[in-house]
Amino acid sequence: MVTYIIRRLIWAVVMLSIVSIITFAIFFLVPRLAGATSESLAARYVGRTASAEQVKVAAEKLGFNDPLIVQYGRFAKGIVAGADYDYGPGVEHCPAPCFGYSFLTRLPVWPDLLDRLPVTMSLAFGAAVIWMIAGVATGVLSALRRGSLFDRAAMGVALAGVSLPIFFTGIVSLVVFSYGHPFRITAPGGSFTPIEENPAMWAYNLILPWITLAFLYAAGYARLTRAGMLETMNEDYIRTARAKGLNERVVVVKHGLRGALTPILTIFGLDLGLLLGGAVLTESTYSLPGMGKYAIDAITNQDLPKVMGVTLVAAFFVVFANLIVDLLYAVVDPRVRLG
Amino acid sequence: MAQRDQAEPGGFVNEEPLLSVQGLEKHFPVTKGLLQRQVGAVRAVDGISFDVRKGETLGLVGESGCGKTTTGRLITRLIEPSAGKIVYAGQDITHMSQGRLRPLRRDVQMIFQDPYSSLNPRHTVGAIVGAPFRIQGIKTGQGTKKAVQEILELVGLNPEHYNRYPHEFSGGQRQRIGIARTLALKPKLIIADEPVSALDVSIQAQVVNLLEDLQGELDLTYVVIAHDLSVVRHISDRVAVMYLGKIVEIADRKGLYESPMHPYTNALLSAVPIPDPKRRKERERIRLQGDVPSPLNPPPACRFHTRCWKAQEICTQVEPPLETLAPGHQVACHFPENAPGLAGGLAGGVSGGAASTGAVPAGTDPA
Amino acid sequence: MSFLELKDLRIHFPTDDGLVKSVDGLSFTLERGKTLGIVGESGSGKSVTSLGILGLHKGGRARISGEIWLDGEELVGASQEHVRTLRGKKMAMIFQDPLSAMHPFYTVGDQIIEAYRIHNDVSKKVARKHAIDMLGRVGIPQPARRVDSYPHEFSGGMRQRAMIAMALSCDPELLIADEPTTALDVTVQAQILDLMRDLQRDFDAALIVITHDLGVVAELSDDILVMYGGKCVEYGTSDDIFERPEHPYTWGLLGSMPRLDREPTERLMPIKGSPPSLINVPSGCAFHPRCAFEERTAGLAKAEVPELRETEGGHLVRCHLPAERRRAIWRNEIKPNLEAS
Amino acid sequence: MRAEPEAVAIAGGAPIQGRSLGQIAWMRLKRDKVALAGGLLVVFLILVAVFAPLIVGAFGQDPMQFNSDLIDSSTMAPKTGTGIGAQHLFGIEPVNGRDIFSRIVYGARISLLIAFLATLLSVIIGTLLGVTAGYFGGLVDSIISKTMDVFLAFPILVFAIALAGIVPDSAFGLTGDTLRVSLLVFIIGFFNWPYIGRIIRGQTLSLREREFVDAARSLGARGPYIIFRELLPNLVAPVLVYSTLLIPTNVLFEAALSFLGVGVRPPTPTWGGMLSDAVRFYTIPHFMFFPGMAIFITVLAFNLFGDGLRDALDPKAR
Amino acid sequence: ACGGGSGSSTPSSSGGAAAGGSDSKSEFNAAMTGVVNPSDKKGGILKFANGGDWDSLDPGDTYYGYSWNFIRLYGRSLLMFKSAVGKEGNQLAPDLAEDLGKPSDDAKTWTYKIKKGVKFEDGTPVTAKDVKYAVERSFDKEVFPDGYTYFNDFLAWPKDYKGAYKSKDVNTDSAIETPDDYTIVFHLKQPLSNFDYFAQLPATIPVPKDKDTGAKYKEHIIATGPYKFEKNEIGKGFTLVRNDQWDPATDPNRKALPDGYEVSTNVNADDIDNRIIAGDLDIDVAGIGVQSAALGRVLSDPAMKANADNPTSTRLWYTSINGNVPPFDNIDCRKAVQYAVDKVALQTAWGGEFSGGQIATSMLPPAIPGHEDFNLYPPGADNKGDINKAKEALTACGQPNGFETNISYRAERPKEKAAAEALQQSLGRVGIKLTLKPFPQADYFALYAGKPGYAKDNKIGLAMNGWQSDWPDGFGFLQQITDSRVIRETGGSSNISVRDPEVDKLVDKAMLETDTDARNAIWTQIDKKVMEDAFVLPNVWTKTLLVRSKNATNIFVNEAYGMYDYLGMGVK
Ligand SMILES: Nc1ncnc2c1ncn2[C@@H]1O[C@H](COP(=O)(O)OP(=O)(O)OP(=O)(O)O)[C@@H](O)[C@H]1O
Ligand SMILES: Nc1ncnc2c1ncn2[C@@H]1O[C@H](COP(=O)(O)OP(=O)(O)OP(=O)(O)O)[C@@H](O)[C@H]1O
Ligand SMILES: [Mg+2]
Ligand SMILES: [Mg+2]
Repeated sequence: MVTYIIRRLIWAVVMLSIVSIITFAIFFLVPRLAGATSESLAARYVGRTASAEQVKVAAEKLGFNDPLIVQYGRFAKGIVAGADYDYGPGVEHCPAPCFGYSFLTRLPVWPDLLDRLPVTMSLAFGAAVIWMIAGVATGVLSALRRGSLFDRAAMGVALAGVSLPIFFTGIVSLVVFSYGHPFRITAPGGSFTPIEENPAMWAYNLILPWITLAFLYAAGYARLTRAGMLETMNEDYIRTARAKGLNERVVVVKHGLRGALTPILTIFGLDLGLLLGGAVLTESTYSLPGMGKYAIDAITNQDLPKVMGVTLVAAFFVVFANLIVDLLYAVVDPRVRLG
Repeated sequence: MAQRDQAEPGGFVNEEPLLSVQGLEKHFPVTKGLLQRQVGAVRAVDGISFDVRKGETLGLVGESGCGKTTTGRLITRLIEPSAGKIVYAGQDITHMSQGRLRPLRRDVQMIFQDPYSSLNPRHTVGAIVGAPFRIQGIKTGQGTKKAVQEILELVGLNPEHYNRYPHEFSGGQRQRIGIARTLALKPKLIIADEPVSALDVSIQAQVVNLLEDLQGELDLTYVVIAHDLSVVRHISDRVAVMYLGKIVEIADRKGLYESPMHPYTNALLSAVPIPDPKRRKERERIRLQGDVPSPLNPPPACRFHTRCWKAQEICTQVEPPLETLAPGHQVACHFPENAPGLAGGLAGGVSGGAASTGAVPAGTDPA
Repeated sequence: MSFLELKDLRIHFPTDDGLVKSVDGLSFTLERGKTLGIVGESGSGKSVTSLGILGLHKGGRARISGEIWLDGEELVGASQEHVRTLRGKKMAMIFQDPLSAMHPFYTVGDQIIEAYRIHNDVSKKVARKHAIDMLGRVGIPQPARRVDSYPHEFSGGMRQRAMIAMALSCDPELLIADEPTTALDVTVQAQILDLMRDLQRDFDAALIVITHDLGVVAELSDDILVMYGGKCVEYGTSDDIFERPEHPYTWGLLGSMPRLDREPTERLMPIKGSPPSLINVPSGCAFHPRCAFEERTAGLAKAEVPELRETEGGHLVRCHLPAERRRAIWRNEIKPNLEAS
Repeated sequence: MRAEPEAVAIAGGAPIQGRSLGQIAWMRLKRDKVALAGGLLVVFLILVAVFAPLIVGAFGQDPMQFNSDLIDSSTMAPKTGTGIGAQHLFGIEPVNGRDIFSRIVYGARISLLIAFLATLLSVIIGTLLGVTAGYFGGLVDSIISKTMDVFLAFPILVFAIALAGIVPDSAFGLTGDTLRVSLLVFIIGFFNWPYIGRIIRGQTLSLREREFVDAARSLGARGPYIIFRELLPNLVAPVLVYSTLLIPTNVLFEAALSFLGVGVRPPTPTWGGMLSDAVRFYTIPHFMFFPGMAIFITVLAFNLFGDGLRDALDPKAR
Repeated sequence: ACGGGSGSSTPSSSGGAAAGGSDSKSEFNAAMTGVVNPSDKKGGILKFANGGDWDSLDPGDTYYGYSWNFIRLYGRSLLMFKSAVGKEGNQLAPDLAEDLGKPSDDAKTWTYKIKKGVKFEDGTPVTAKDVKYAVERSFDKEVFPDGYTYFNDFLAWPKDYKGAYKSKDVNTDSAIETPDDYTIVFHLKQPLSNFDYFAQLPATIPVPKDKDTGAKYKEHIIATGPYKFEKNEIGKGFTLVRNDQWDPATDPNRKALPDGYEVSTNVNADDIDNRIIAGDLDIDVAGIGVQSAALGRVLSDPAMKANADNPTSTRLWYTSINGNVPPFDNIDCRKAVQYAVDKVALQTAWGGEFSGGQIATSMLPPAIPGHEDFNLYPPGADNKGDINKAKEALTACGQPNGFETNISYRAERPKEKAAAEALQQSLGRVGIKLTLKPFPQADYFALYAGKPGYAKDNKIGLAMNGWQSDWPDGFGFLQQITDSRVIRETGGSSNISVRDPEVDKLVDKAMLETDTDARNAIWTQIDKKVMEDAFVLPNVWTKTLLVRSKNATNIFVNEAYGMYDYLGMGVK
């Protein structure tokens, strides 16, 4: 078990390194293929008003003329060991993990990311709670009443749910429930109140994004749960449970759902991991200052250090979620042996 | 049938065996991680030797997981042996390349256990039975279709079903299709891996009969793998009993069933339920305890010692070699029963064994 | 009245392809302490019957008619809730594949405890003790330790033992074992058969053993019921069935089996064809397309469904051939072949 | 001696009918009204996309044509009375007064084209690598599987946006819509293959254990023969089903990229692009409604059809 | 909303709202000419929101007009624009300085006396050295990339000077002298008659050297104005509270009515509009006016419209016609574009009459001295272009059937996109086929439209562009976009099309001309010359529709910024 975790951790690190190399290569190579030179990249650092000579000096200083591998090495070293940064009056140490400094704001990326994290986390976890409850409950009921009116209605809604683009539902929800309404359900975007500051405001600001996001996922999970339940309810062990004389509720919940929940948990973990890296569309629709919005803004401004940082953090969450899911799997399903 | 008589003790002395297996081993590595590091091995087949003579049927029995299928797959070179030697018709095919093996594959064919998974559900019967021609690049006189239909008829199927899909056939019919496929290339040796165990009793008999008929007609040599001792007894001339990757006893049919020497064979035989209510009270039973140990960690020396009621110190330390104790009868046991000189039939052997060793009485059930 | 009595039980499933008549007019009786063996080919309706007795088809698509009397109570018409309270306590079942029949996520102990506590108002601790006892009784070594194992940590034989322990935990009066040993190796099968025999003696339950292996029924049963195409074709004591079988299908079964206790015959005597579809059951006697003696009924077999008739002393046979002819055929044509050489 | 023809045509009752698996699936699909409706809708949408010029021509509106005279130049909104009507079925866009209906119709082209091609790309890569990994196992499998893991760890959307954003306007010898479409197809298709790859790998792993593969090998068949003749025909069903279900995902993906402004360049109409334009004019509901609905209906249609197809091809239901 | 009060409000005299002025009139454009809701009430919090992110709060590094408007709340530069209605807001007033600058006779040396008693928020007195340091640090464009380079370019810096950080011990007296703590003297390389405009730049807001953290200074700025930072979360927002070290006695320009300000950034722009209309929010700090969605609402509801203003700013949206890209090397082809364009469609694309702007016929916006109304390319009676003239021009150019070229715009800007599409449409009428080329905003000038080599190679004949004057004068407006010498091969330049040596000469002449009127006349001449060359297709002079806050007092438009003046505002 311990060796398994260690091995998985090593693999996670390897995977993140690969992701970072690819990301780095793409973001530092493709612009060059597109015609950017180290000068034009540096120009982004020193602004439009700088003289050509200043640009040259900056390019040299930022190491844009070094081979890619050297640049990557520097970047990686920054993450592991931190980096030194000349902020003008002096040199400052940017402690590990140092994801470099934004082209635009000149501020280290890492604290920025830490700053955005609570927003995305609030969004993701809040929505997750809603969708798990709503999705799984609907799925179970649908499966038990297979073919009933409820089942068909629920599955119809669920199918519609997974077919609606979230940026569409998002805007519509904003128009209907928020923009210029006397009784707006939520402050549409831009506003995030940390939960420790004011839980009521926190929820108020997030309720609409939660519901929109949760609707999409709940729809998917309802379908998943239903399929899973239909399958487990056909398992032999359900027949055994009934043969023991258990009542139907226990059979469904303790035996059926327990069996169906494992794959759902897996997917849940991965979905959550993916979301924690930034709910790009939701956040940009609702202007929530989370990781996803950060990513979009960074991309819009071609702020490469930010893009790198946010990509890596997002990848980290996916990898981490994978790891947790695998470990959890062993807890949930005793048949899984880790070793 | 003619050949069967020859297989009785005393027959065949000089003829070279069609297939000879010597010290064959297959250890499946248990690997881990990206680099496929080996952390252990399943010793599925662990040094077995036997010969198969032309025209005879060799039965291979044993409990689940003892390596029967692996043996069959080794002989047909579907998997690569870890050690040992396979000689077919005088040719060493142990490590022969797949390319050089191709022509030989016409001679050695395999019948599979599961009539549902052994036929590709996306191919028609014609395509399935015709596949050997296509794969081996054989042109037949009147075209493949004709040839296939002839074979279908041979195994008792309607040739008009050429264009049907496997799912339209019953289990027994599917098994016939599988047999038809193996016959397409006019093989000499057929390895049948549990050819009937997935079938209902009534169908089982049809297939058994078919196999026997074909053997007579086409001059085939069989290695029949099965766990059902009755079926094996019915079709085999000689029988090998396997336990955890080893052959513990090999003898002609009569010798094995009437005077088994290995305790395991004895136990197996006595465990078979007899469809005769009167006999159930008369029989002496040997009840083995527990299950077969894992081939990942087989017990040392004699692999059977953990379940054997006759086991003694030596059994845990020295591996008994497979020795010929009677003509055509080889056993790997330190304390064989029914060996020449030791009197008594099956029942006597058992009680005698228990009494004489006095070991592990838990292993027997006097009831 | 008998302890268990089935009267004209029919269990049909409407499906896309048509109505599946899995059980079609099955009647038999069984007394406490007795063992009934049900044999038949795959798909003959054995499992459907057993599940039907436990009321496990209810709430599904099955159409059930007829009567099932258990200890004076009628079950087909009884409420689902009532039947549920009987399950486990009054009647219990052992399934064929113990690995899939046990929940993979709960320990063996938990599953036995659960079964015990539904019907007995006891604390978890007491139930656990009981579970350990039961595991010990079915011959699991170190039951106090193994009670916390998961099913997958057991070997096949142990699993089946645990399954039996679970079924017996509430001391049921009727125990149905559906192919209890089919998934097991011979040596383990022998252990389980012994165990079941011992347990039945101790518990004095009525036992129904379902199998397609004639050897197994011969080992266990007092009476044997041969099923074909959802119907009983022959019923009698073990002796009747093995010594004086009267139905051609039973003969076929006997003739198909290679047997260790007899000399190996040259050829087996299989039944031709394959089992009938339960949607389009052959007209008349369902067995007639496969029956070697069909011509001897003068077309009757094709036209009419034969009645299940008593020949002598509780021996029932469903065949158009007159009893005398059947006995003659057995004596002269079948039996000698079986014992040939 | 000939074997007794025991098994021939004595199954009792009516002989089993000769139906191929495809026929069975089709029969089941025919009974599934909802799936059929989805299928018809899919066909309809494809026809719309293919015959967009004809359809638009029939209504006499050019998707690029400005109708400034219908726009109130102070609010940029369509003048009152120039909304939905016979002239402009779905009304006109604010600012420039382009006909929404014809833009929706043309939008179907881009949407479906990209979704189909991207799906095709994913399916080809995914199937080939999935089969390879599943069939060969061992190190090959390890490498391919881990590659899939790495791919799945990428925040795809972020990546796609970034990539689509930095690729210049003419590259790889392509320009304009051709470049954008190819680029989007590449990005979407390339990042999606592991999903299908995993499924195919899993299916191959289980197929490989089936004895018919051994049977072919024991006849001397080589790797390619087994992959292409034995395995692939059995993978057609899952590939078909997952492609059908991947298409709507890709429609959404393309719409999201266009919505975020990194899709096909304007003024080529795309649904996502129209929707993103509409956000500024949310007070003009129809502007948002039609592209939103177009995406929704398309995705729904493919999902309905895909679900039905999956049920129809499900071997378990057989 | 109020009933229709009549009579226009009287322009208030100066220094923000006249106390106790008559009842404000809630009518359209009332705040353009008068103070709406005048009041002297202190207290309350004003809530601002920004649809985007602030470029920087650092006085040495900010280049947005709204930021300069806002920065006056926490920073005091040498001079400032008066917090006053309309044209008066264009006037400079001393802030940190005691008076406007004293030029030497040759206008190459400018001297300012600094007020005594001005303190930083920590109580340290502000001296001339702090101002000097602030200007020196702003020199470093590596640390402050967003800022302007006026001081870099015009002061007589020592050779190879690299700014306060990299040239720490270099004596910079050649550029800036501080003879005593309260005198600062700027030495210029060339005469500059309007250096006072430089002196109002935020770069002259003093920065204490020992508190300067370079790139990170924006996280904690040491205030000199009436407010200081309480909390500052870059990218999300910040709050300002009263600075108790601010002495009103030193500051006649600021009333400092509210107790503080709450500013959130990166807020959804539509939401900002709705919240302002609903009264939840006071100001869209960027001053860009309402979004399209709210525009319709405001204009169609008389009550709402009465609560709105429609100022023009000194911004011109235009399309550069790149003479380097054939066939635009031929002036007639450029003229064809001028004639063919549908200016109404263009105006609509930019947002219409109210939120887009006034149709521009030349470069200099009306608010800038030197502006003259003229139209060299009359677009037909309905303003939709003169197709015949355009065709004639095409024929003259040798392309009677039109030609193909590309038009670039910033991908993130929907209005630029719409304008490009409108051009595509209207030019299409005479056979000029445009292909749209969106580029990322961040690299638009540096890599694409502003990079002459790229533009030429990729046939970017037309490029969407915009320019706003840094202050209301011809130099601030025209120099950067008409002088061909600012065109650089790399780095990106604002002028990307005007290449006329004559224009360059005129620019030089204007810079040397110390007489204001004569100077303005030269700028007019430049404007005309560029239009004759047809290197620039003016689109619109920006107008924005601003909605007044329901809670704020003293609302008026300051013409220098083209938006509400943030200094005088109070809370009801
Ligand atoms: N490819 C493989 N990799 C690892 N282990 C294997 C492999 N194939 C077989 N084994 C193991 O080798 C042992 C022998 O397997 P084999 O299939 O030969 O048994 P068998 O005698 O045919 O059993 P059964 O009666 O169940 O078919 C088993 O423990 C099995 O798990
Ligand atoms: N729920 C159901 N719906 C439709 N048909 C069913 C259902 N359950 C069983 N059947 C059908 O009823 C018939 C009898 O099934 P049953 O399981 O009783 O056979 P069996 O005798 O137990 O066979 P086996 O030996 O294979 O277990 C089969 O043809 C089966 O397909
Ligand atoms: Mg096997
Ligand atoms: Mg069954």
